[in-house]
Amino acid sequence: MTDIGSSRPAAQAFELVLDKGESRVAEFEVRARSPLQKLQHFLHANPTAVPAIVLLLSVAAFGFTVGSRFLSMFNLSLIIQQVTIIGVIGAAQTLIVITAGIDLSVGAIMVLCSVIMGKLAVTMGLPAPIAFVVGVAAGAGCGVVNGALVTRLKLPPFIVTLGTWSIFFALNLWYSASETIRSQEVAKIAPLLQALGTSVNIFGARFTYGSFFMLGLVALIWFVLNRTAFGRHLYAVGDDPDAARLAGIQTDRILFSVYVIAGVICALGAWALIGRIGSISPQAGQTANLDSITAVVVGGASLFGGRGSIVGTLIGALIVGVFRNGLALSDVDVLWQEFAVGWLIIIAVALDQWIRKVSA
Amino acid sequence: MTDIGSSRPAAQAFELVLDKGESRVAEFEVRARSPLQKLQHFLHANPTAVPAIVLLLSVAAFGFTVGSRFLSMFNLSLIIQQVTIIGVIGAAQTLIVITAGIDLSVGAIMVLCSVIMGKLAVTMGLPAPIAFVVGVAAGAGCGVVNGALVTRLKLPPFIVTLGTWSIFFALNLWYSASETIRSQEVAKIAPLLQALGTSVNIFGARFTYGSFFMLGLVALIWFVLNRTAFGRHLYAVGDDPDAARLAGIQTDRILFSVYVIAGVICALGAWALIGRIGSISPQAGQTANLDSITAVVVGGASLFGGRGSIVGTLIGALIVGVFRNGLALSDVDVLWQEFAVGWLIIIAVALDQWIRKVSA
Amino acid sequence: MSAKPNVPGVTPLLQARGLNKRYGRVTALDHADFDLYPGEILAVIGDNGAGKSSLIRALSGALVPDAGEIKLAGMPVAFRSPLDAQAAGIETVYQTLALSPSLSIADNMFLGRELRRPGPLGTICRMLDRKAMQRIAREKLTELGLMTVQSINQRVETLSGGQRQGVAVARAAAFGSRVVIMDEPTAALGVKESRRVLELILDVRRRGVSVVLISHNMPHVFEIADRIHIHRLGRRLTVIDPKAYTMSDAVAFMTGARAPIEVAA
Amino acid sequence: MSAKPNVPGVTPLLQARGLNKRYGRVTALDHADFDLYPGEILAVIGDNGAGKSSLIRALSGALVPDAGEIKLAGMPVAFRSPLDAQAAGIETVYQTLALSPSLSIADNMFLGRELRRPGPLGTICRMLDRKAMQRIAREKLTELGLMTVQSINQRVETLSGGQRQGVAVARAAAFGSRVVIMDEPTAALGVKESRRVLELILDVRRRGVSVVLISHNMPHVFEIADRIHIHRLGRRLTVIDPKAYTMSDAVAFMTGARAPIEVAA
Amino acid sequence: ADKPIVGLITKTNTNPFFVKMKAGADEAAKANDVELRSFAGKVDGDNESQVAAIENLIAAGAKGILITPNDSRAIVPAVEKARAAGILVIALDTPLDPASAADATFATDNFLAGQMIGQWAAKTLGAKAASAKIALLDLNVNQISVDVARDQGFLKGFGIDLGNPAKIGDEKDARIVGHDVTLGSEEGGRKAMENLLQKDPGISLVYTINEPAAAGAYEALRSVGRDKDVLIVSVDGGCPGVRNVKDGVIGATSMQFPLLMAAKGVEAVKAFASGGGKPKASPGLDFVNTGVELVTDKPVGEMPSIDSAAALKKCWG
Ligand SMILES: Nc1ncnc2c1ncn2[C@@H]1O[C@H](COP(=O)(O)OP(=O)(O)OP(=O)(O)O)[C@@H](O)[C@H]1O
Ligand SMILES: Nc1ncnc2c1ncn2[C@@H]1O[C@H](COP(=O)(O)OP(=O)(O)OP(=O)(O)O)[C@@H](O)[C@H]1O
Ligand SMILES: [Mg+2]
Ligand SMILES: [Mg+2]
Repeated sequence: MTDIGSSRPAAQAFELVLDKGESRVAEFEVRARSPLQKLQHFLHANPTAVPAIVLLLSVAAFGFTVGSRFLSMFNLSLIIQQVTIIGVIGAAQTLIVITAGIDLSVGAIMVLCSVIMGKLAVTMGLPAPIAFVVGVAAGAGCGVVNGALVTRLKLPPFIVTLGTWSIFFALNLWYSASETIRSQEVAKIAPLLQALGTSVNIFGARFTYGSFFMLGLVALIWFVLNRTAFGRHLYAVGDDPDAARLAGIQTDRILFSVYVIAGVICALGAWALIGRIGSISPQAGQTANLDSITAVVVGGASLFGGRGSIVGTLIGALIVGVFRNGLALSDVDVLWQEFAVGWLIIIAVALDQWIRKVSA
Repeated sequence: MTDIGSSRPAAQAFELVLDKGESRVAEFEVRARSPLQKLQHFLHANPTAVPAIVLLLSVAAFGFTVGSRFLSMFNLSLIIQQVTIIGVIGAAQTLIVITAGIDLSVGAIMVLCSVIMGKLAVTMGLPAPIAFVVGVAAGAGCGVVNGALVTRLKLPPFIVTLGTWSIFFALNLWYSASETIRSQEVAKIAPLLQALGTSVNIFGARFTYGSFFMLGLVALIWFVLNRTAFGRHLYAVGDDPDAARLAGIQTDRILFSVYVIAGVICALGAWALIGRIGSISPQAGQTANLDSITAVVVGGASLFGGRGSIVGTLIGALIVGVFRNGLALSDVDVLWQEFAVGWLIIIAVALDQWIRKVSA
Repeated sequence: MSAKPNVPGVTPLLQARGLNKRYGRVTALDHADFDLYPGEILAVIGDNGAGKSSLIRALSGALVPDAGEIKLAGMPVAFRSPLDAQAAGIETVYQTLALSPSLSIADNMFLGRELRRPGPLGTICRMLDRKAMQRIAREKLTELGLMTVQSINQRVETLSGGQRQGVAVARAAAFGSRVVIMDEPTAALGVKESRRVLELILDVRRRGVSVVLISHNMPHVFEIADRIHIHRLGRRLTVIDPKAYTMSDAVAFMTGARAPIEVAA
Repeated sequence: MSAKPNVPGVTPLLQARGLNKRYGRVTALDHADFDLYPGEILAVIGDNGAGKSSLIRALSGALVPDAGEIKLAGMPVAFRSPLDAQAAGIETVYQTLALSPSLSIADNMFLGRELRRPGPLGTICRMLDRKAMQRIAREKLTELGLMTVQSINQRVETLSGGQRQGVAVARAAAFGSRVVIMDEPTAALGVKESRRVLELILDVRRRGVSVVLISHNMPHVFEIADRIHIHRLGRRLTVIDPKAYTMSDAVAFMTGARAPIEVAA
Repeated sequence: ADKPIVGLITKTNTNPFFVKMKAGADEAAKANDVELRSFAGKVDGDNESQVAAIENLIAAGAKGILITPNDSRAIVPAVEKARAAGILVIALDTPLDPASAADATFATDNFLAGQMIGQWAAKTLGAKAASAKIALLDLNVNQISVDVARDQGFLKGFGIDLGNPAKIGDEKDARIVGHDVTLGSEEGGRKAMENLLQKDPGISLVYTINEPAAAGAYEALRSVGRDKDVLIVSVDGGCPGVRNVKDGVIGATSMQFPLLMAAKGVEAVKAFASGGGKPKASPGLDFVNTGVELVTDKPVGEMPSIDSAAALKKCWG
């Protein structure tokens, strides 16, 4: 064959000119900016600030229509108390949603864990710290079931958690025999379980330890999501699982651990729940799934994964809490409150989108 | 500048060889195949056949454990009756899910439309066909609201339909004054509304017109999805909305119409609902959202859009229906029925995945 | 001097003036101009990130510029979506290809302009003529030498990188009636397939359709372009005649190693 | 004759025998063989759909072949995932790039091997050293001449096609310790950036790392490859020495216009 | 396998009331040598699941069905089908509408249950009743029949003009601070109470749909130090509720007897299956009244009531 020693070619002629290439790459005027433009740039750089603005606008709107009853420090702190459970469960849900999953079993895990803690401590008389630890372990166990089904059998999280929701809830009803443990008994035998219900007054506002707990949890998760490799991997996995795998991320391990962590957070949510309602009821938490997903989505996360922030979820929960509280304080019939909440959620998210658009 | 008439270059030398290129592109042995391989290839080419196999296996399993009670023609036809509503609503949900959306308002639309039909015909005495048409128009109107919010304001479908669910349901309670219209009255004044409840006996099986209606609807939607441009566009929009837009599809128009169509189907679901229940209850349809999404997902659709089939949804609804009916006929406590349904759904989908994998 | 940026007496088929597009702090288009004359092949070259794709996205309706105007055959137009541009006879191969992964090759080729069955089945039932679409799609791909694909009903996500690009190119070439814009159409293609695409471009011009070709392949550009639009830092730097300049000149202009004497209007 | 498919006396660094992969009816790999020797640049060329990407996906753990065996430095290995291959020092630029669109450039560069803060903040709090990662990412991209990007914290989805490819190439080159595999790394790159990538490849080899380069650009392949693996219809057709053959020969083999005299073992 | 099958269909399988009803039925089934098949709606108001349950029981060849209807009217056609198939249908707790649609009804009079606690509250407050501020914590916005009956019964007993007795929330009396919904849970009870307290901190009387909601309301009152001076009344008579009466959390509650209802129902089916007749309604009523008793540790005047100690022996959970 053509073995006529065609010597190795050099670079094509036109490529030789490259060494003379200019090193300047692009230039951009730095213009003096008006305050509005500064705001725009701030929002562009800090997208989580947008739901915060929507929250402030909602508070202002209700303050305007409902008046001081709504705006009192006490009432505002009450709203924070009212969103504690959803804030905690929403934190678990946020982690799952970032990975493009969904967890329909969070409510069932929470109530199952609260029943386990209560039964062990109150009915069986175990020391409260042990009951608490076993409850948290049970939450982790539920997470293990979800995580294993999602990663080993590669089933859609929707199906897995829909199924485990039935399973965990049935276990809860069976184990509790559908019996409520009364607040008085918990207080007498295992006050630790109610610890998060203790409240402190600060300038007329009343915060429960549960509220602080929720804020601490949110701060911790914020750190994990934004300042650790694990957090970055969660986003990568939710964004494009194939790309993440090709980039060398152990997607299954990440997914598995996120379900376990969510289970643990739900167990902590159970603790907050006992603190809030005092008693331990196997009927609790039935709206937690939808409410937590709502908070996550109102907070700006995408159910398609890869986008979402924990602060957004907290604000999302607060926005919904403000609507419900504000409407309850106004003189609107419960039926029309539902109606109004429907519209207000849509308006809040539309406002959010609009602010993002003009600030883009 | 270098104007020294460098004449236009020809193709690079190595490209000249191309004319001699072989025209054979790839070859593949056609091997004699064993029946198992034939089945594999059949499943590979017809992925919707997989859930059908899972359905058959479920029926066989219950036939085996529960016995002739379950396998009687009458009972099997009963299951079809029991899934009629979810089949119809699931058809609407399938269309939405294919476009990567979700419709949490289907149940509310259905019950609102049934109340409108009933109120107009029975309470206000309008001719039944007019009441029916107004009801269907109301369903379309609800769809218009959803579609407009999704396409004009670019809001996530989850938020939109969560909001409109509250809105439509509140309207339903208000308009019906939470009062159920009795079956006898409907039968007397507007029997048309109950038409789908009429049943025929065929070899011991009892089919309602509603069952036939559902099958007809599924066939129609199958045709639209697979044999018309609109159907192809739905998949394209759900698959990659940017790509679809760049390819020249009016994504907004497609999305808008799919919500309107879903609204109309929900109104038809209302008709089937009246046929099935006889009376018109403003409390109905509260589990239709979750049930319809479950049917869609068990039927193999992806909540991320672009994948899903209407036949799959029907089979998904039947699978869940078989589980519930079979467990009810067996001697299992309600509590453990829920537990078992949770597991069975997970197992069914896992089986489905597994069959797909070995047939790939 | 820079070659005929404006051909006197001939109205440009597609013209843009002062297109601007900013993303946050990034200026993708910075008062970019553009002229395409009837029946010509215009190459657009420039560094990565110069704004070439943004320019053609603006021309094809995929991106609405912040400022600037676009004229088609002398008439101002404002494309709000790619569909508007398609309706005006402008077809585009985007750098991202714009294929629907889970649809088949044939479905993708005809996406948005499906053929219906003749007779009432088509007009009333709106039934697709799948046979015809498959046949035509197969023909077009065979022309491009891309029938290594097993079946015209294979889903696009199962295709190799080059096969996907071939599908996108075949689609644009088949449907463009006035302008075909191709953003790096041969980037993922093999030697043989690239050559076929160049032939296809010449074919398209022979049909009287103008072609805009974005490419980083200088030999290809100099081989088939009638004029070369050099894009740099978000704007048109100059337009040159490939017969009057060498590839080295073009590369020097586009990388900023040398400035063209006369900047295009 | 085909040039040294087996270099006697030297153990191949990465070797594959009889790799097979079928997708339904499509045979992507049909008893494909592969040899990569230490310190060499091996080019892999072939038509679109020939199975080049499938081959390197099998070598890098992204795809588990139906049959066949892979040896690394003479030892059989079974990569179950890209992570396994990375752990063995094999880095890959995939044709699909494998970037996470909503993460920043810096995050993507260090995905899966983030740097932690020194001291307890890193070991106990597992806090990332974002400053260091950003600095290094910026350096690597500047080497490639890709700092037209505005900010190292820009999300990858906002980058142009070429800029994205640059990020993927920079990542692989920075971390590969034994083998760097690049699937069409210059497909979307401009003239200047392509040249930088070729220089980078030579640099990488100078570090003693072997490189596998898939490319459709014959001048580039013949300029830098030590050996050229020609892939056709899912298998290795032959391996040639670029100094002994012309580009025309290579194109003729790879398109099937001519058969090589002696088929590689 | 030849034991007659009895179906029990409850509103939900989460509410302790229905769980106890099921437990009662289970026990009675064992005692009467019949086989019990239990079903439940998925949520309050879920009629479709109950229809499907009736169909499944017909298919299973049941002899009798005990049902607490989620929608008293809407369930009627399905019940008619069952009766046409020769099945004895007994409504438990909630009558069908019309009551004659079932073969028999073993029920509590929910309106009466409400009325009793209303009267008790009015008498307990005495002169202060005229200036009471009342919060009403209902079930949900759907205005389902038990919810309406208890709420309106309470108002009637308290002496407030009902407006439309089939509708919650149309009363004009200034003493009503507001209605809110609780979903019958502790969480809901607490949140509703908190919100109503914000609306008017002077609330002095709280009606709750059930005892879990009462427990939640109490937590809200306790957190603002109002637990001692606000009166809570409730309905149900579950053991935790009775203990709460004992602890002074709840002032008075109306006790119902789900175990009894279920046991009587099972017995009636057994009798029917062994060739006996159908059960007869209580004299003067169109249903068999299984009774309501007022439970309080602070009895008033001539109102018959039992104290918590006595009630603990009868309670159901
Ligand atoms: N997931 C898949 N399912 C089905 N077929 C596939 C899949 N992936 C690849 N193929 C097929 O395998 C063959 C080889 O593909 P591969 O991507 O390896 O080609 P390639 O040589 O890299 O081509 P290119 O130069 O165009 O990138 C092609 O015919 C392709 O259609
Ligand atoms: N959606 C976006 N958000 C932010 N910046 C963007 C976006 N799209 C493009 N850019 C920026 O605009 C500039 C121009 O991008 P464009 O895609 O037009 O370049 P190009 O000339 O086509 O480059 P290439 O040859 O690499 O394809 C780049 O710096 C890019 O980062
Ligand atoms: Mg580009
Ligand atoms: Mg490839």
